[in-house]
Formats: sequence, C-alpha cells, structure tokens
Amino acid sequence: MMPGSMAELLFDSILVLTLLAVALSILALRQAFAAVLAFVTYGLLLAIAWVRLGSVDVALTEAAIGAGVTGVLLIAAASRLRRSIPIADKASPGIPMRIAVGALCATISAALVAAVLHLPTPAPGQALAAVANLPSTGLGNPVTGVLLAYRAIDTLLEAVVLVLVLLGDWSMAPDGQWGGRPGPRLAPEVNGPLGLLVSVLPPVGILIGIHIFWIGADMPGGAFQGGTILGAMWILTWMAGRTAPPHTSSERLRLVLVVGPALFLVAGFAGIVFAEAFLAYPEGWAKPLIIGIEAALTVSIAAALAMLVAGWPSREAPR
Amino acid sequence: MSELLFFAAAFLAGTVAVGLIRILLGPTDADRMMSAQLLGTGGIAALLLLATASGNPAILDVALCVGLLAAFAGVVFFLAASQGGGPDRAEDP
Amino acid sequence: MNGVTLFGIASALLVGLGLYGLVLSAGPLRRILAFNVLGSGIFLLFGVVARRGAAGGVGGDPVPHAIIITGLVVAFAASALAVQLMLRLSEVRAADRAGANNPDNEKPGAGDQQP
Amino acid sequence: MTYTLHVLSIISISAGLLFFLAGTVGLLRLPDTLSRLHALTKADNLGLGLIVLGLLFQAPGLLGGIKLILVWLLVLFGSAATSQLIARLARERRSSR
Repeated sequence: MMPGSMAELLFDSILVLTLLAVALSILALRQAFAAVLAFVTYGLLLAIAWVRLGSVDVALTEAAIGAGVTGVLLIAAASRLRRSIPIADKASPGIPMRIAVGALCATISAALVAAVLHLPTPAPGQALAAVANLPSTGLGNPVTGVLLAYRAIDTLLEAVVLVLVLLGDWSMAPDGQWGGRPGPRLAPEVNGPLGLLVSVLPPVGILIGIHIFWIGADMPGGAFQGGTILGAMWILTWMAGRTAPPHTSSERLRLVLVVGPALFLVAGFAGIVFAEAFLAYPEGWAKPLIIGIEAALTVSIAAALAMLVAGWPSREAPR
Repeated sequence: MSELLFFAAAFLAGTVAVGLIRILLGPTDADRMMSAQLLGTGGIAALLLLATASGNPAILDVALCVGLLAAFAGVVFFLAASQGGGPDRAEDP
Repeated sequence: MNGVTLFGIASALLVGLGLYGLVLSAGPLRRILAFNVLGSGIFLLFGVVARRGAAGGVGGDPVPHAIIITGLVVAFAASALAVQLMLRLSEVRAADRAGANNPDNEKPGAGDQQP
Repeated sequence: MTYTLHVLSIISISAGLLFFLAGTVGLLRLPDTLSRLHALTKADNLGLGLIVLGLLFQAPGLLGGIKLILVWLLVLFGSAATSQLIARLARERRSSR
C-alpha cells in the first residue's frame, strides 16, 4: 500500500468532507431541483474518490452513470412530478421516531467504522491471481478480465437483468398503450447556444464513447462505460427534439437490446463444445471473442439505459 | 513536483467546495447551476492535476468523460428548469 | 490514519446517512435519492477493501472493482424502475382523484385506496 | 531545462488556482445572478486553461498533451454554451418576478 504524502492526505480529507456535506444536503434540500443538482455533483465527487481509491475503471462508470444518466433520470422525473398532482405520501414522522431511527443508523455507522478500523492486515485479495492469469486471456486490463472471463456469468446475468428491468418498465403502460413510443421529449425545437450544443455534443460524445469502449481491453474503460456514454448521447438528441425514442414494438430496437446478451449466451454455450465449460473461451480465441461480445454489449447497454430513462410507452402525443 | 501538484489539487478542491454553498443558498435555479458548473470545471482541473501528479494518464479519460457529461447535464437541467414555471413552485415532491 | 481509512470512515457515515433518509424521507423522490446515497456508501466501503488488497502492480483488487461496476449499473436500473413506478403511481392517483370529484363514478374510498 | 519547466508550470498553475479562487469569491459575494455568472465564466475557463498550460510543461508524451488540450476545448465549449443557457434562465426568472 502506498504510504501517502501529506499533500495527498490533505486532498483526501477535503474530498471526504465535501462528499459528506453534499450527501447531507441531498437529503436536506427542500426543493427537488436543487436536491437532484446536488446529487449530480455528488456523483462527480464520487468519481474523483474512485480515482483516489485506485480504480479508474469504477471512476469512469461512476462519472457516466452516477453523474450522467441517473441525474437525467431524476431531473426528468422531478419536472414531471411537478406538473402533476403531488403524491399524497406518508406524513412527516415525529420527533421520537426520528430519534429512534437516528440512533439505529448511528449504531450501524459506528459498527461499520469499527469494522473499517479493524480490517485484517495483510489484506486478503485476489489481485495476484487475477493478474497472474491475465496473459491467458490476452487482455491487459484485469477488471475487464474479471468482467468478461473469470466472472463472465455475473456480467451475462447483469446484461439480462437490464432487459428484464426494461420489460418491467414497459409493463407499466396503461392498457392499449403497449408498443407505443415512450416519453419524454422536453423541447420541441431548439436554437441558439442550445442548438449548437446539441449539434456538436453527440458526435464528440459518440467518439469518446467508442474510444472508452475500445481501450477497455488494455486500459481502464469498457462496455459499461462506453455504452453509458453512447446512451447519454442518444437521450440528448431526444431531449433536444432532434430524434424521438423508437416505438417499443420496433423490431430493430428489440434486436439491438438483445444482441449483447444473446451473443454472450451463444459464446457461453459454444464454450461447452469448443472449450471445456460454459463461458470458457477456446485457447487463443479469448481476446477476439471478448472484444466481439463487448462490442455487442456496448450497443445493448446504450440502448437499454436510454430506454430506461425514456419510461413506459404511450400511443398518445408525447407527454 | 508531484507533492506540489497534490497541494494544488487540494487547494482547488477546497476552493470549489466552498462555492457549493450556492447550491444551498440559491436563491434561483440559475445560481445553483452555476455552483455545480464551477464544481464540474474545478473537478476536471483536479483530475488533470491528479493524472500528472500520480503519473497515471488513464485519469485523463475520466476528465474527458466528466467534461462531456457536465455539458450534457447542463442542457438537461436547463430544459427541466426552464419548463418548470415561475419561481414559486411546489416543494418536495 | 491514511487516506484509505478516511474513505472507509466516510463510507460508513454515508451508509448511516442514506439509511436514515431512506427510512424517514416523506417524498418518494427523496427516498430514491437516499437509496442511491446508501448504495454509494456500500460501494465505497467495498472499494476501500479492494484498495487494501492492492497487489501485483494494480491499484486495487480487480474482483471487487468488477463487481462494483456491475453493481452501479444494476443500481441505476433499480432507480429507473423506482422512478417509473413513482411517476405511474402519481398518474393513477391523479386520475383517481379526478374520478372521485365526479359524482357519477364515485366509489367508496376511491381517493385513498390503491388497487 | 527541467528546472525552467517546473518554474513555468508552477507559475501557470498558481495563476489558474487564483482564477478559481476569484470565481468562487465572485459566486459567493456578488449581489445578483447575472454578475455572478460574469465572474464565474471568466474564472473557470481561464483557470482551467492556465492549469492545462502548466501541466503541458509536464506532459509525458504527445498523446497526453493532446488529451489535455482536448479536455480544455471540450470544457470551454460546454461551459460557454451552458453559461448562455444559465443567463437565459436568469433573465426569464427576472422578468417573471
């Protein structure tokens, strides 16, 4: 472990204090817009924290998902809620309840702090094993190795989960709306600085997304990070009214959504025939297969994340 | 040199973190967005300093990603704020 | 005290804070935000464990890192589903309320009872 | 040679930090939204630019240097456009009051 200089400790302290202050303000701010804005800055701070914790891969994911698409999802929700009748939810809890829950949460935090201070040294881990076996996959990035070779089954299930969640999302459509076009188109026409931004940003973003996916084999990056950036750019073109989300009955959309998991599954079964197990890659074929699966996953993840933000389909005019 | 760069990053982080008070104070959504934008630019600058200080060029990709998504979030928040109506809106949905 | 321990303590506090918000927040949007704060605390805690396991020339144990990446994507999917449920619920309630105000289709308890 | 580069880096980065400090002070102390925006946009774009310049003296290779400049251009473009949007928002709010 690195000894950590004075200046590094100072930076980390400031980062941690800001992180806690922003987390507190997310929960304390009364106005939804401000709370979601605080949440986006929180995602950015978390991305820096992940850099400091030595994982650029996670930092990229956090920047793309935490600060990017989650923020968009929440702000779109907040602005739609504002226009409808507010949900009559449970009343604000009383002081005794607050004290009781506060005490419980403080106990949990204290227990976790105690656990952090008493973590075993030397720390157990699989870093050495992960790095030692990396040459057999032909990859240079151990995180990609874990995601697509050692623990490929987790990644496969996750890709399937995204499709299932999207189905759940679409199932919320009222009767007769199934197969329609999902929401939200925020601006019917844009011009001026906004028009310039939405003309220039998507091509730049698509290049960056492809770059992040492509370097993932050897450097921090990969399908999730690249896919999320591509998905965000697609959402941007909807929001600006340049394109519209596809009908959920569109066969092309459905093909794009399942191509990643499907290719992954096919490669998995091929492993039984051509290698020794499910999701095992034949000797010498690991890297090209992984890159092919990752490319398909990138496209599927981009489409699934964007469609998750769009919501359930409707056959009426855009809400 | 790397020690100095870490100090610079710490100074920067402290500075823009203080600017975040505007998210709490407001008073308008525009002020809050400015505060977030300052933190975004400051965070990117801090990431660039960290990339050089720790000799890890992969961090530059994180900065690139943050720069792209900050502009994206800026557009979306603008659209949400500008269609939200007047200043006296419903609180706490 | 080194930087990693600092992040460990922060993550423990974030878990407590997120849980408090999740249990006590009055609005559903606030609860979704709190859920995400809670999740970020747990991911950070996992990241601290991964950082301590750094060996072999990598910045941290890649196994937890890969699982955190998976977790971030799944947490987003869960938030998206929660947001859509919240929006749909508010639509249904609004429609119910409109129905309850119209005496022709008034049903007992239509305004406060959810199917 | 390295010594000169270090000095140039330090001067440039310190100047960048001062711009960020000025931006924060402006954001917190100036009386109304539009003047705060005025202070902020100058500060953060120039601040980032000076820090990028300072880091260019330390850049390990051509690719790293190009990426640094790319990040700066992206932020410059993004924040120029978002500042316009924020100004529009501030003006609308003011007229609706």
